[in-house]
Amino acid sequence: MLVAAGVAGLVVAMALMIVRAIVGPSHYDRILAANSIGTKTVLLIALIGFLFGRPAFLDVALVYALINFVATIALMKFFRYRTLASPLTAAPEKEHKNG
Amino acid sequence: MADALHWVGGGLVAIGAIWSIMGAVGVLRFPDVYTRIHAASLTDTGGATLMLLGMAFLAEPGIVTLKLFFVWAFVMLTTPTASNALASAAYSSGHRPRIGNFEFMRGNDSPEAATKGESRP
Amino acid sequence: MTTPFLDANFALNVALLLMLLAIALAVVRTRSLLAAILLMGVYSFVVAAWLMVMDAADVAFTEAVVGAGISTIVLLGAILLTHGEVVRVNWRLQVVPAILVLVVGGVLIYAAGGLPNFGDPASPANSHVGRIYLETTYGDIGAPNVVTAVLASYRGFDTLGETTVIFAACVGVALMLGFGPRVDTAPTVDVMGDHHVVLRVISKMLIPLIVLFALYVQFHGDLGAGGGFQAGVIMAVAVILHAMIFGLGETTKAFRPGVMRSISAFGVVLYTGVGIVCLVNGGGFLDYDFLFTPQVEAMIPPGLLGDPDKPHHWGQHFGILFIELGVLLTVASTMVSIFYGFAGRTIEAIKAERGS
Amino acid sequence: MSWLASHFNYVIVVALMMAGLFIVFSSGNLIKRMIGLALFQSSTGLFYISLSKVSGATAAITLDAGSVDGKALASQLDPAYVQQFGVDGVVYANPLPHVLILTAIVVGVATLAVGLAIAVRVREAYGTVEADEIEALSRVTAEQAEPAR
Repeated sequence: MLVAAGVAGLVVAMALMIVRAIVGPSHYDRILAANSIGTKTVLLIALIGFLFGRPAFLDVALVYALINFVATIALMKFFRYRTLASPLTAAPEKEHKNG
Repeated sequence: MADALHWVGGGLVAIGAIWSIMGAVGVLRFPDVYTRIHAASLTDTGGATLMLLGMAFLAEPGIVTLKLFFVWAFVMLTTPTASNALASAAYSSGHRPRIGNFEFMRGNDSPEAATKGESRP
Repeated sequence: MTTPFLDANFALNVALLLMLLAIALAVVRTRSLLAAILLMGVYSFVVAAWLMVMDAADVAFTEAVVGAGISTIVLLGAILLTHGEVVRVNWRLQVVPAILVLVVGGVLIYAAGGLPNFGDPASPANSHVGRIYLETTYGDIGAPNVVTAVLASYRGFDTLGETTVIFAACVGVALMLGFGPRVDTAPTVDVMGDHHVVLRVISKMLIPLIVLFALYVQFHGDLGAGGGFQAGVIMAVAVILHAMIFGLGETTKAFRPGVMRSISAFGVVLYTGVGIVCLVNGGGFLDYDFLFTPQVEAMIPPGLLGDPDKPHHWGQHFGILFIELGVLLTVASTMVSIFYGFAGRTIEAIKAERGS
Repeated sequence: MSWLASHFNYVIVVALMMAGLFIVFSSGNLIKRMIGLALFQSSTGLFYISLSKVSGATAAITLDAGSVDGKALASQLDPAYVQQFGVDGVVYANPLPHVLILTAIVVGVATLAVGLAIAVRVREAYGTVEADEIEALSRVTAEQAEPAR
């Protein structure tokens, strides 16, 4: 019973996040909402596995937890460097000075 | 004993859900991006910990509990990283946080005053 | 015609579908391409959750991996190369499409009235062919996961076709975007010093785990939810994450584009090779019962997989494993070479080269 | 009201399909059209999975009825339902649409990538991704080629 209440609460939280994703004035709000919905989906999928009696389906939640932040990194590089190809390593000290 | 664990697990899951709702309300009501990032990522990791702990109580010990631990570990690793990346991207591309903009507190809630601090990307 | 169970499952289904509708309308209304891409990312998250509610664990797996990993990055790569301007729209252009869409929608909804009730176990789709596969799969193939068994064994020839389509997509994107001058991958100079220690450390920890998880998904494909397609995309996401963190230059040194394209071809060759071995052994193309000749089959210890006294279909087990490996190779290398195409292309150099 | 309960999924699927179709019709931008196509394609996936749903069923991964999960699942349904629609003690969803949609999603992304690659090359050739501008430019180049003959 409580698990069903938990799932209902999580769905409400996701709905509120979707409102932020749709309304969000700047793009960063949308990325934030997308990332937060991703984490909530991980929990929702794990809970659905428990609610409907197949807790063995945690692999889907596991893969989501792993891959969720890749899109956020791509968006970060899109906004900051306007390219997906540049390495995020520290520029060597010399080049840093006159960079 | 078994249904005691069941109730504890269910309770933790429910508290985790309430935690997430608080975070979602926070994301809706906070004025600018950085406070929203703060609200979202804190309640994400907090809610995730509570819920996954609750589910660990619900599940019979074994492979499922191990998978729950892995899900918890990866959520703990990735969500703060994503928020860190997002905040640094927002800041470095000129999105300034709204500090000390109290006009909206003094009652003249004009939209111009509200967005003074927030530069359009 | 039983009406659907109005239980928690149905309530979740309705809630998630309404969310999908809200996101879709937002995608229609939004004028900036980037907002549309982000909303499509959220859309695929909710679809994956919905698929779990619909008891489709494998499909939820695929949607999760593809939605979170590949489609956002591919769309972002396209926006980067086309300098995603905001879409200019005047409403007069929208009236005719709106009317047309409403008419077609009305007709479809009227036609949908004749469909069986949602969740009806006695509907024609669920009561004839579906049940036969559910009843006979464990006997014929011995794989608990009916979806993978059907995908790889009963419908193996079709999946070979789909793997070839994915290989064709790899060749297509590689030809269009893969060649020509590559973007220079000099490290970006940060005004405020190095911000990315957190990202580098976490990614260094997670990339091997993602690859390990991809192999886990591949090899337990016929026992639990998983399979070649999902494993291939997860493997590609690990490589893409490496490329985004350590730069395309480093990754192309490790996974050279030429090798990636040949691995994409090799996946299809491996798949067809398994079929030909079955053909040579006297069975039909892709009929895994003939994969092992009786002498080889005798050499396999009975207790290899599970309890020894159960009748084992070694040909089916290993046949499914090999072709899933072929699918993994093709899908992973295709997604990686698609990423190379989009991330490595640069318009300035091409303009300079063409002098236009 | 019961018609809506039993056909709710199909109405939503048609609505999503029409949203995708509307984007493809109304927007001039090639990339926006690709997104519309992706929306359209995913709605067909939703349609197939809605057809495959069996009330009270579990995923199509064989589970022996004796196990803990099996007993828990069977306890929620009345035995006559399980006996009539279940396969040796467990009610499963129909696996066939799952197989189709599983590969359709991956192939869909691959074809989306090819479509976007074409849009990028169009952008490089014409300098724009807006359909009407491309048409104007191609008409201009056609006229230039015409008098040359």
